[in-house]
Amino acid sequence: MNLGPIELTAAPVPAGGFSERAIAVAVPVLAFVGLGWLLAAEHEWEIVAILVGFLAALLLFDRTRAGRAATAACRGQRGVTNASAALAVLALLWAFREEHYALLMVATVALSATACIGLNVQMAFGGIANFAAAAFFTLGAYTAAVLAGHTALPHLLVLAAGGLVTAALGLLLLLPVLRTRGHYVALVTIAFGVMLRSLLEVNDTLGGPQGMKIPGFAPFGLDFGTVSSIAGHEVSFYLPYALAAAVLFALAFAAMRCLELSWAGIAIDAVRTDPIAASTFGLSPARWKATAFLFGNAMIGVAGALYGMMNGFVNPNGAGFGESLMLLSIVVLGGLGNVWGTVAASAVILALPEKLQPIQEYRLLIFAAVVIAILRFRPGGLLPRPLRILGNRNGG
Amino acid sequence: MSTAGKAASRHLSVSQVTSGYDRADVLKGVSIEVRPGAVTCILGANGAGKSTLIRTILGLNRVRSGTITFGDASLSGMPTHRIVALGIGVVPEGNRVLPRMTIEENLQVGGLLDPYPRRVADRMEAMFAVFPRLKERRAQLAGTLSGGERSMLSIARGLMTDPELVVFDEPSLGLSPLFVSEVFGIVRRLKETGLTILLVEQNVRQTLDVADHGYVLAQGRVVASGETRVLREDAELHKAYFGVHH
Amino acid sequence: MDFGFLAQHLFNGLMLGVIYAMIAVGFSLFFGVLDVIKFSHGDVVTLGAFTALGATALVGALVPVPGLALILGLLAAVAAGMAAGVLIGGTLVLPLRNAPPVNVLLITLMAGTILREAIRLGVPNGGNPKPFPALLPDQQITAGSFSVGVDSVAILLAGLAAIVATHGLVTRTRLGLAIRAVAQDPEVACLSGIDFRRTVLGTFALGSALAAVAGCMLGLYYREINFSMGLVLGVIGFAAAVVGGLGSLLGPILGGFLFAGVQTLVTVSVPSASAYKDVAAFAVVIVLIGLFPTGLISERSSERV
Amino acid sequence: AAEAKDTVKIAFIGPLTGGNAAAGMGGRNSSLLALQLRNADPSTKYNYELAVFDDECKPNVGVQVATKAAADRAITAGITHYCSAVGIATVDTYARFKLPVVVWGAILPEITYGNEYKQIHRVNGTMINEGKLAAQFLTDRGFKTFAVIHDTTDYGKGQNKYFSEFLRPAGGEILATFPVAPDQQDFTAELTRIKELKPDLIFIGGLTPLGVRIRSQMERLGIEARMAGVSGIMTAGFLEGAGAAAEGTISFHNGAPLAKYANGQAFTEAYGKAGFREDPDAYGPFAYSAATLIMDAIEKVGPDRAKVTAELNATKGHASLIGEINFDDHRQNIVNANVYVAQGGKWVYWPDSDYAAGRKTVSARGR
Amino acid sequence: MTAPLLACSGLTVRFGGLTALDGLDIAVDRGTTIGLVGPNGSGKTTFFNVLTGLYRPSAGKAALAEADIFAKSPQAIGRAGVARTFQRCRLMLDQSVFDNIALGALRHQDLGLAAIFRRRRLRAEIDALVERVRSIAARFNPAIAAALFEPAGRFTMIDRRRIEICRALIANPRLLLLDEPSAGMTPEETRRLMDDLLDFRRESPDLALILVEHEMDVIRRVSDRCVVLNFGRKIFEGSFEALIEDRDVQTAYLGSGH
Ligand SMILES: Nc1ncnc2c1ncn2[C@@H]1O[C@H](COP(=O)(O)OP(=O)(O)OP(=O)(O)O)[C@@H](O)[C@H]1O
Ligand SMILES: Nc1ncnc2c1ncn2[C@@H]1O[C@H](COP(=O)(O)OP(=O)(O)OP(=O)(O)O)[C@@H](O)[C@H]1O
Ligand SMILES: CC(C)C[C@H](N)C(=O)O
Ligand SMILES: [Mg+2]
Ligand SMILES: [Mg+2]
Repeated sequence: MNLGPIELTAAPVPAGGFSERAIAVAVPVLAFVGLGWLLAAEHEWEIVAILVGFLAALLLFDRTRAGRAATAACRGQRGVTNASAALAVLALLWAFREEHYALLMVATVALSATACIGLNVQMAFGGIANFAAAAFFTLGAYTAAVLAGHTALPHLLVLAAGGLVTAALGLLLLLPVLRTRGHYVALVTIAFGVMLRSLLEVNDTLGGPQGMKIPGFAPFGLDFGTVSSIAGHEVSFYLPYALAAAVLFALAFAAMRCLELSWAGIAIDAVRTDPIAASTFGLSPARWKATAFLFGNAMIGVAGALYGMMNGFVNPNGAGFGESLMLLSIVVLGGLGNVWGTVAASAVILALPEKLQPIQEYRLLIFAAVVIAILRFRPGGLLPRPLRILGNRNGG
Repeated sequence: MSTAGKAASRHLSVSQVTSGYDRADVLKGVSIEVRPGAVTCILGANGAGKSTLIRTILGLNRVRSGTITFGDASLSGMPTHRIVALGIGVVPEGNRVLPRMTIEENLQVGGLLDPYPRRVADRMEAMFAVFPRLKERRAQLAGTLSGGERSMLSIARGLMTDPELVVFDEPSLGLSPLFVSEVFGIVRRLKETGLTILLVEQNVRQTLDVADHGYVLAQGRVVASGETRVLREDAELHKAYFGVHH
Repeated sequence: MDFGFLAQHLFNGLMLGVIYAMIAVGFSLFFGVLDVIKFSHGDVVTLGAFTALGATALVGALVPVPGLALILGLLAAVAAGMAAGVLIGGTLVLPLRNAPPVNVLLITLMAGTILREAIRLGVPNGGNPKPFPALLPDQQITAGSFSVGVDSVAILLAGLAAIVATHGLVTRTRLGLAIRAVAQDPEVACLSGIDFRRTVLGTFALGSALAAVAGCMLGLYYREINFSMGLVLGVIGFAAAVVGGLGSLLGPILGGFLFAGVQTLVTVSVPSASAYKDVAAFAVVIVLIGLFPTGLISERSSERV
Repeated sequence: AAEAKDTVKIAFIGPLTGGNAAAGMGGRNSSLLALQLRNADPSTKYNYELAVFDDECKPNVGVQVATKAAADRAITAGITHYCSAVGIATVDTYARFKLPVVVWGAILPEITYGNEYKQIHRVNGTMINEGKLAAQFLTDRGFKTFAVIHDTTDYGKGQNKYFSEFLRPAGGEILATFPVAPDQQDFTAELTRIKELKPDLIFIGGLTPLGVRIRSQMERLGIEARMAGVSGIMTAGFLEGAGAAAEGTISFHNGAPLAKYANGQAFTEAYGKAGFREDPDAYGPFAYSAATLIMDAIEKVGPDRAKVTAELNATKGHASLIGEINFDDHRQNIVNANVYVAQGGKWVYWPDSDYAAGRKTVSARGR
Repeated sequence: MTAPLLACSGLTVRFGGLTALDGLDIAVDRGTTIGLVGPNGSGKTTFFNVLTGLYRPSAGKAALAEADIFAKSPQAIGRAGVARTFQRCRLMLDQSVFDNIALGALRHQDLGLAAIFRRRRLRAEIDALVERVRSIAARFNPAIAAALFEPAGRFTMIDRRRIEICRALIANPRLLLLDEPSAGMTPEETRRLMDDLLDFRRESPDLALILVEHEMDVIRRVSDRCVVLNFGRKIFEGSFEALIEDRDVQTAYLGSGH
């Protein structure tokens, strides 16, 4: 689905030996097999096994020569890697085609990951700590509730509107956000999140605490809620949602890479790391910070809109500070600016607590402990942000 | 200016030290001797490893192999704050100051090791005498100082305790000719009061004039060393500094 | 509204302000020394409160001397707070020194979760609110419609004292100098003979001790504590610290009182809108940051090119 | 013999972590007890197994676990939700997957009355019962003027809505209403205002934490007025938390005290024997009854969702721990709420209390 | 004779009580190099900072090609063709050398958001720039050119300064401001730097260059005309030969050394 990134590689993809390509195919496949297993896992020991295996893999990848070579191979073969990842996801979805719950989780992971791409653009590129991500995510859902529920707007446009409205509301924060930085920005967004949440809850125009119902996603008149079989195979109605979510993720991913691997990408990084130097070389810090912030918000909003339509309802709880922190945790745990890290982290942060259901009231405790363990052992998050390589590493 | 009555007595000796940064080694088996009461200089092209050597001595970079001793104390593995507490004053590379503190506070931090506020105050006055500019600006935030003013401040801060050994890493960086000679003046005076001095400088001629002894680093190795009289004529030195020709 | 009630509201506001300020000062200290957000701070407040509760219960059972219970309770709370601060600082924050600051935020957030859940599961029926013993004489001073407990006054004064003491410690002593030096350039600090680790952990201990004391004050004042009380307090404390300005300790103190002021004002002026008090308070925060981008008491700019 | 029986799975969903965990665990333990007792009985057709899920009292999490439970073919029915917010968010899911569920604690009317889903049943009453009784009872006791503090969740808002609705006709007057955040710590501002207004009684629409804080802070401000609250505060937690100050607080709860039930005594003993760490809490008996109701249905028609649904729909005069269960046309059990008063560190059924007997008084005219 | 490229008159900058720049008049013609010297804290860097719009002057005027500078924002000034290096290095240390140098060239690129999706065009632009960057870097230090895609943080102070110079040159500015480029270099390194600068000078004859230096040999070799500041005031303007003879300059700046 995201063959886009093949053209994305700003430089002609170095041919690379067969072995390199083989690795680039194998790595994502293995990763997603792991993810699939995690989702299907029933027993505690499986979960533990997966986590351990996952961390072991990480170790191998950056502590051993072979591992580093593999990483390099995947980088060099971006196109192949993405393609193989795409196919792996499709295979995964097909394997789970009748598993309502697994598909719901896949879709949830994909949509959170999409939102977190937006968050990445804001935090890792723009350097704007957004502590209201869930609030914006929920805004997208509310937009969907209003538009899909009370207008005849085609649903694809509803998604777009979700992004637009969210970005537009982001404008409210722009002035204070642009005037300051660091913890002061963090506070502005925190304040906004808390404000929005209690506003939605206290004030009944948008359903108050009970929130609003949202009709299912029905692009081109195909109501996902009613899908029960594809090509003669019985499937869960969550399958189309999961597919849509995956596609959305792919698009967001492509957009983010386009941004990163472009002049604009350099501009945004420059403005983050040194606004003064950037401005003496003709870049307007305000413009580029705003770009990153709105770009990110739009992604968050679209993801929120689809999530709302999938769940069929939205209410203020979703906008809570805790939820925002969870999205933030995904980005941080995955490693600021690394999309694959984000995907892995979404799986951990979203699937793990759920998988810990058997230990009931001790879940949160264990979950927190695991996250701490991961961070202690990889302070920078699961995967570091790769150095931007514009152009061709080894000479013209 | 230093109130150190007693003459320095302790040797600083670095032997077969390798160290570096996250990736490769920078120093590959460096050995130097810093004699008490003498001025020892370290010369070398940019990237040769001079600052890395200084940082390693001060415990800012880990010693990967080899030993460093000051008197009878072994410095390898000792935390930086304990090393300097042995009586080492430091003027680090790149005129570093504490930007959100005033000049006065910067100097107080330099004097933190000294339990007697009176002595700190006296020494501060002594510094002001050498760098009147600092005195005019005692309440200015160090972050807003000019490049040269920063250098002055960082030198002054390094001399706020009365050390037995003073380590300079390019103290004259960004100083106007007038103050460059002033810095070498300081080094001379410190030497006269019997202190030991380890000096890294790019200002070769003046350095060779004050120093008794010198080492030339290249690619993390000592390629030449000896009395400065001898060193002046050394080919390696000329390679490193004035290009091969001439 | 008659003067008595005005006084009453004023007192309530002050009380709230002091508690916020104590928590905010902690945040400010952590920024001051390492520039990190320590999100477990609110839960250290809770920890302090519950430790005091346990200790007083224990003492009360063994040697029923009221004054003693109070003192030992406080000491226990402070000890627990410091321990938590040092532990979190040493094992979670320092190792992440070279990682982006948000990573520290996440790891401390999780540490807070562990504290919270541990209290909920460790204390019998920890999910329920717990009564906090009235350890101070609780006769009321009443003047017309104005009435405060003697204990409230004592608590208020204690809080102010704690804040003033901390402020003195940080501005008047070498410790303060060391903290700021470490914050601005750890290497230069070490080269001046400052023990980086000790300074950082010391600061964490100090801030956390304040939080623990705040916890006890909460218990004594409200006579009720519960395992999740730290959450909201944490956020508010952070907000107060930042909006006040991280440059000096006065900022967070100011911020604390400001926050309390706004909340009280909204409730008093429009009862039916009291649900909007958080909306109002945080709206004010956003506006203030818009007007004073680096806090109410902003630092002198040391930016220079 | 037991091993011959095949196993039937029943889901329990409630808050096991976070602020409402106490109630959630009480409910879980009670349902667990019901299954254990049933499994111990050799005469049953099936062996029952409880699949426990934590909804964290968060709607989106609730929908996730609801889907998980409902999508699991092995699960025949569910004992679901204590939190209204979650209960209302999940009804569509259960309907879509045709999983019959019995709500055990969420009291928002819309959960049953707001839809036509055959799968949704509820053994506990709704806010309407509580609000109506509260208005009646309090005005009868001579309380004329009220101040209301309620949290802004749908629980608090609903409680406020129904109470005020029934209060007006009953002739009471509300002097002021304070909506507050459920996690608010400090109420001195609100209470000082209330002190000025001098109402006869302060009515709380919220949960235990809210109730405890307000009660304690009323003491602190020396407020004379009485306090009454909805079932959200009728917990052991409130009594423990408010300590001595709890004395005389009135609460309305759609269930009778265990002692009043035929088998209440037995339940209490069995619960004690089972050795759970947490007490059953106010809604435990409902969870227990929901479990027995479901198991009876399964015993009768077998572990088939559709059949069980039909069977549950038709429930009339079904004997259970909480007395007869009768579902109306919206599968809502008809229960009438009762009045309780905190007396000597216990929640005492009003008719049995010293207050009713006149030994103590809670009339409008002070203490 | 056209008007000078840069014309400043009465330029004054105050920081609170302190006057860092005091009624400075300077005119710089196209194709000339000014050597700007002066004691520490005499206002040289401050002069650069006002010219690039980072500080607002308390008084005075400055025109770039007859256009008022102070009406513009820093970024506008940058786009108008003023490029500089900083006395204290300002690089993106965790970004690649190429990204750092490319920053200088961004003002010539299409920064519209639509452009990020035109991958083919973008690729062509990038390849072209990579080549330019490589050739410029190679001139100052082949080692840098060989490591264009290493993070800038891997290089020593000196190489970092070289990277900054490349960043300023690739912007091909009309007015170039260099702040103590040779500080910390060995005589040999300094000599090579000067050669490179002179080469570049020859290739772009219209470039106006202001060079701040404490290294007199550099000033002698590179500058057509010298200006000496003291306490923000211009105390000398003229040829290098005249400069070293000048009494005030000797007492204020050179000292007995020369
Ligand atoms: N922070 C760092 N990370 C990685 N490598 C570094 C770092 N700092 C210096 N190096 C490498 O170490 C080597 C020696 O650097 P060092 O600063 O010691 O040289 P130097 O002799 O002090 O040069 P200069 O005269 O410029 O100060 C250089 O090749 C440099 O690339
Ligand atoms: N932002 C500021 N706030 C206060 N004083 C400042 C600021 N910037 C510069 N100054 C002062 O203005 C004077 C001129 O500074 P400037 O950096 O221009 O000197 P300089 O000529 O570059 O000196 P050097 O040769 O040491 O770099 C200095 O005394 C400095 O302390
Ligand atoms: C508010 C909830 C936590 C509890 C209450 N039983 C409800 O119906 O929602
Ligand atoms: Mg060096
Ligand atoms: Mg300068």
